[in-house]
Amino acid sequence: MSKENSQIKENCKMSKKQVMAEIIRHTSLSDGIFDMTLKAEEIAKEAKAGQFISVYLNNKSKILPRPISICGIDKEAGTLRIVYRTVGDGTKELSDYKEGEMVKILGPLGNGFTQKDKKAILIGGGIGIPPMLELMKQLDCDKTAVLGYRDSDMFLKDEFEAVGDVVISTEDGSFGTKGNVIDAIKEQGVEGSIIYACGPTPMLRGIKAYAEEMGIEAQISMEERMACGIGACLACVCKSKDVDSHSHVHNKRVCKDGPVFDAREVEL
Amino acid sequence: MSKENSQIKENCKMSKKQVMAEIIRHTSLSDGIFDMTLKAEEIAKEAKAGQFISVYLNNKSKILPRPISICGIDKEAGTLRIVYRTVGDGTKELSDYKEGEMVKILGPLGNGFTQKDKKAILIGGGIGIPPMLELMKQLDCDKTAVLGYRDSDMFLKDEFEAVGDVVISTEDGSFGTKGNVIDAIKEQGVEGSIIYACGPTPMLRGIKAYAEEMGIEAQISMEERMACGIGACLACVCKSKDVDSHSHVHNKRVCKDGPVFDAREVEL
Amino acid sequence: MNLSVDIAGVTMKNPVTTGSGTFGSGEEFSEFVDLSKLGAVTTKGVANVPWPGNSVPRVAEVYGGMLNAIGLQNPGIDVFVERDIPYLKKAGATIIVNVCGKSEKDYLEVVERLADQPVDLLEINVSCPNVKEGGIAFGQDPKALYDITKAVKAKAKQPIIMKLSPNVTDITEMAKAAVDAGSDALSLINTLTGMKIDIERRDFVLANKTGGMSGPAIKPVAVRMVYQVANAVDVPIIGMGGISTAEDALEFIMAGATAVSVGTANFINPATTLEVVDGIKTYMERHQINDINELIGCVK
Amino acid sequence: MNLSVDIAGVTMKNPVTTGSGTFGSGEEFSEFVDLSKLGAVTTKGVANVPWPGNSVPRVAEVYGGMLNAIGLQNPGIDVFVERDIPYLKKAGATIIVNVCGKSEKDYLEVVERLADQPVDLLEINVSCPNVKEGGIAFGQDPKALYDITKAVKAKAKQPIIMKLSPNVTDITEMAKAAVDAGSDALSLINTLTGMKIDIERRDFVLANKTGGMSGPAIKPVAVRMVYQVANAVDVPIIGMGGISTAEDALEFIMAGATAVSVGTANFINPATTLEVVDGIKTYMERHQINDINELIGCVK
Ligand SMILES: Cc1cc2nc3c(=O)[nH]c(=O)nc-3n(C[C@H](O)[C@H](O)[C@H](O)COP(=O)(O)OP(=O)(O)OC[C@H]3O[C@@H](n4cnc5c(N)ncnc54)[C@H](O)[C@@H]3O)c2cc1C
Ligand SMILES: Cc1cc2nc3c(=O)[nH]c(=O)nc-3n(C[C@H](O)[C@H](O)[C@H](O)COP(=O)(O)OP(=O)(O)OC[C@H]3O[C@@H](n4cnc5c(N)ncnc54)[C@H](O)[C@@H]3O)c2cc1C
Ligand SMILES: Cc1cc2nc3c(=O)[nH]c(=O)nc-3n(C[C@H](O)[C@H](O)[C@H](O)COP(=O)(O)O)c2cc1C
Ligand SMILES: Cc1cc2nc3c(=O)[nH]c(=O)nc-3n(C[C@H](O)[C@H](O)[C@H](O)COP(=O)(O)O)c2cc1C
Ligand code: FES
Ligand code: FES
Repeated sequence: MSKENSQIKENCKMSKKQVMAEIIRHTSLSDGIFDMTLKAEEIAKEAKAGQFISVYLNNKSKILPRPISICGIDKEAGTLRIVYRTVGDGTKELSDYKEGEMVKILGPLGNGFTQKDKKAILIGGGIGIPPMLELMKQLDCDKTAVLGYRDSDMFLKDEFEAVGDVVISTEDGSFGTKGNVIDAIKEQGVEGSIIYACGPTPMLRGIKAYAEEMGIEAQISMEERMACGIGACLACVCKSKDVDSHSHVHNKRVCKDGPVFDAREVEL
Repeated sequence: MSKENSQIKENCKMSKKQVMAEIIRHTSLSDGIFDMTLKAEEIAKEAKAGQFISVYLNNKSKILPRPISICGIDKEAGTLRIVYRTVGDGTKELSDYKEGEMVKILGPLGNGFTQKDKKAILIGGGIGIPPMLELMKQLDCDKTAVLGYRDSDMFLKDEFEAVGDVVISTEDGSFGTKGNVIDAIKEQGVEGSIIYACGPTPMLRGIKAYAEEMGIEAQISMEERMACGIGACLACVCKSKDVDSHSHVHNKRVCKDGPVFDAREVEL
Repeated sequence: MNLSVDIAGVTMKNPVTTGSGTFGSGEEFSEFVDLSKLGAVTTKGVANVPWPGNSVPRVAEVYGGMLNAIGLQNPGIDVFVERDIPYLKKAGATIIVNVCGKSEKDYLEVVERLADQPVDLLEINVSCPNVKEGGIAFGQDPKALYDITKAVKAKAKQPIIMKLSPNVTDITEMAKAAVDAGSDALSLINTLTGMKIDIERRDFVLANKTGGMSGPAIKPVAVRMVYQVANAVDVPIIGMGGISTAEDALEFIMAGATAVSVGTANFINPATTLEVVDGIKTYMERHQINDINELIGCVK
Repeated sequence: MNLSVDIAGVTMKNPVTTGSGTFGSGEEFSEFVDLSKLGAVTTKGVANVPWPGNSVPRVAEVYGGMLNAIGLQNPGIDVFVERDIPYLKKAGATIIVNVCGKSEKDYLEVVERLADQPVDLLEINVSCPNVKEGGIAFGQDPKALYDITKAVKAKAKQPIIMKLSPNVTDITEMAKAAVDAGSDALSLINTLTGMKIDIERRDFVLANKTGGMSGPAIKPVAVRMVYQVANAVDVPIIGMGGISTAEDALEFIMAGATAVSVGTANFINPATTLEVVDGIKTYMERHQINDINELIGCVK
């Protein structure tokens, strides 16, 4: 993967842009979950599934960008779609922005998933579900999405079902397998030879263990607090097995070396 | 005047409010001069000619209010009108606000003009013209407005003419008397036994001298940098002839003891 | 639910007071805030005689905050005792009088004059960056701070709270000097010295050139210093610097402040103080905390 | 129009460089900024050996700024000399290398290793608040600062710029110590030490508890210190702290800075540096100023 990864990086080179993007569509998908489409041709043109953008707030007291994964790319329309949960003041402010307003974004950022032509399991947990949708659409092979929700409020489920097989877990057991995504995989006999995943750290930890057990590759998308978003400030590191290319100290940068890592590469 | 002044203060007591006011109307009157009408019933109810409001910006990096004089009061409609010039980042931001948006304001602030039943000369210079309009409307006696403009771009002139006599000076001589407001008073033989005025300090200085020469009262509206706007922080002082009531040190507070002062009271 | 806290034997009914100099002696804010509902009113600094303060402009706006160089304009202790104390007393306020001076003698005169007054606590401002003589000189040298504290403590009839300057290398050294000399509590922080230049006029914005920076922008420095001091000395701390919400106040309390002051935020919203009190209550309800004292210094 | 300035004999083609640690070694920003058009690139601090830095979270947002506690993660001087210097050289950049260490020996190793390198200036970071040993200890005590400066100056083949900490009582005392010991220029300010507490988790936001505050919020403190230092010593100053526009940069220049660094603002807009250069040009045109040097320290 590292060869391909560095190739992706090469391709990305000279491709990041900071633009003012118009909010084309902004709706609520579910309680506290928002769906925003942005007009950003230059970024949409370059974007890959699994990459993210930095979203800047209009509130001038909040200077740092919010990293948000790309949930959908429409290269023809020149739009990007993001789906986010309001967790703090920044995302709450974002949720107040109206269609027609402009928002500053930087992207596309990070490496994105490296698509392999192998029977795929796409796993999303909670707000880690949206980043899997574009990959689900793009993968041209046998694929099953395993989506872990809290309860039966299953945002985006329909859209996954429109492009492939979907297996569900809910924490409260109100739909699909009661439990987590690994429970669902086991209970519903999902099989594949590669995993692509995004979700909370405990879930990723479970997936890493599961992939090791099954002896298959798992590409997992990680999160960390960021400042620059482009690999310069060293804020967003995670522990890696190998020495990293930047500082040679086993610290990979989530924003640049990731957010997608081979599960074997990183400590969780 | 000081007895009346303290009576005004008494009346104002318990009447200031901080509210979110809707922008009902927002237009440009002339190059860099904006006209904004705000829905603010509680403030409009109490407001007097010559008072001002503190306008807070939505930009959270700018925490101090902008003091802006009240140019019009419509107690029935519950609206206030302000007219302002864009001079810095704050007023520039304000000028971008759209009708329908909300803006935080505090008011009514300051003492306002003390209306006397005497033949009146109302003098406004530049952006000191708008604060005279409401007084011009309210004064129920013989009155002449003397308005000093830079050039023939004479914003609000019509509105003054609709309620009384108007005499004009322009710096470039393109209309009325070439020169300043005192030149206009002299050239056009304006007479009165009280002056009410608002404008730049050099103009106020001229008026103070003129009023002394003529032996008539002049109420002048002053400006100074403010923080609280309500008399507590002692930011906005001007030098006064008498010891002030607050600190007994010849420093009157523009926001609370003013902005309108008897010209004899203050040093300019 | 208990919101009351104890500062050197004085009970504040809740932990919220006002930043000296941002609230006058309360009167101007009384239309927005019931003064008796505050933990205390901390007054603008008062000296032995009236001070005219600095030339204007005295304030400037900076990113997320402001600079002030009021220069401690005040009516002097005589007017203050005649007018402001009775006013606050009548309003039912717990009273913290902020005392300023240019020399030890100045401070002592004020403190002695307040001895028989119905004042609850004395806050001694040795950290005003905006007056040439005195003030901050006492607040930036541990030896000088020790001496002035000792002298004030010897004369004071009320508990004293030395108010510390953040413009120092090691705030704990200053805190220890004040406490060693008998300070019953500490207030921090006063303003950070700053400057703003008007590039169009090519001149300083403030007549005084420099001013004290306050407001939301300085909060992280203030929280850090409160934390450091709380872990270095054993007296109650009144924390301040950029507090404009209950969340801000709780940060200070968790860092180790027993009470907090709301300063510059009063200029943004004159009802901030009581909104902070309400917000603290809401937080405690939500987290089922019965006594605010449980939160003091809970983050280690 | 002349935009070039002189720092200890090195010509910067314009007065704008980058705040160490906010720009890597330039590569990540090369898609946004032509590095050869900057006055200089100031690199992230480099030590004698690779440093892993602190635990995450390493950054937190604060009002008008941010806290960081990266802890000087860096690849060490070997990788730096092999990879970063050639990269910058090829990009046509004027190079200021920021040097960090935990002991005098660490600093000297790096400085000696750079002796034969095509590096223009050395910026010596003795003011990082985020590493336990060394760093800031040198930057908060004039005697220690004097000694380290003297030692570095004796070994350095390039002019040296001591980078000062704002977390001190008297910045001019520190500046004088550095200049007396031979510092050819000074950089200021590094970050102000701050803290943020997450009141929901009741814990520090940063793994390191405290972090260095940077961004627009700290500008007034930085301008004040640059002004004080410019009026206390006679070497060129690289001013920084919250610069995000040409207007900000001009404030520092008028206060006495010969050059300026753009730090945190690079995270808000990666093209800030060159936009600042353009804005300075526009200002000079509008005011008919032919030489930027006329503006340096013009406000007294
Ligand atoms: C690569 C990446 C992709 C992401 N994709 C999505 C997505 O598609 N949808 C979604 O809802 N969320 C996503 N997140 C999480 C999202 O960035 C945070 O929820 C958001 O930044 C919170 O901002 P706030 O102001 O509401 O919260 P606050 O807690 O007020 O934020 C304070 C600061 O912490 C940072 N922060 C807080 N939580 C996180 C977090 N989990 N990760 C990184 N920084 C954080 C903020 O950016 C801000 O700088 C992603 C995070 C990363 C790193
Ligand atoms: C009592 C009073 C009434 C006023 N009435 C009007 C009016 O009706 N129309 C109008 O256009 N202007 C009026 N002004 C002036 C107006 O307040 C300033 O033009 C405005 O504050 C500038 O803000 P800014 O952000 O655009 O400028 P900046 O220069 O960027 O402002 C920086 C800071 O300085 C303050 N400031 C700047 N100029 C002034 C000034 N002249 N007076 C007070 N504070 C200032 C700002 O409020 C802000 O805090 C009045 C001022 C006062 C004191
Ligand atoms: C306009 C103004 C006047 C002040 N006057 C005094 C004073 O007289 N005595 C004093 O000890 N502190 C004074 N201060 C400092 C405040 O009490 C407080 O310590 C500081 O502003 C930080 O808090 P804040 O950010 O909440 O304002 C003043 C602050 C401001 C803004
Ligand atoms: C993420 C980050 C990392 C930094 N790393 C260093 C460093 O390695 N060496 C150093 O001398 N200063 C470092 N600094 C300080 C900056 O160079 C600069 O002095 C400070 O941030 C103030 O400028 P600013 O407000 O423009 O960011 C760092 C600052 C930030 C925000
Ligand atoms: S956020 Fe700066 S390196 Fe990742
Ligand atoms: S602005 Fe505070 S006293 Fe006038």
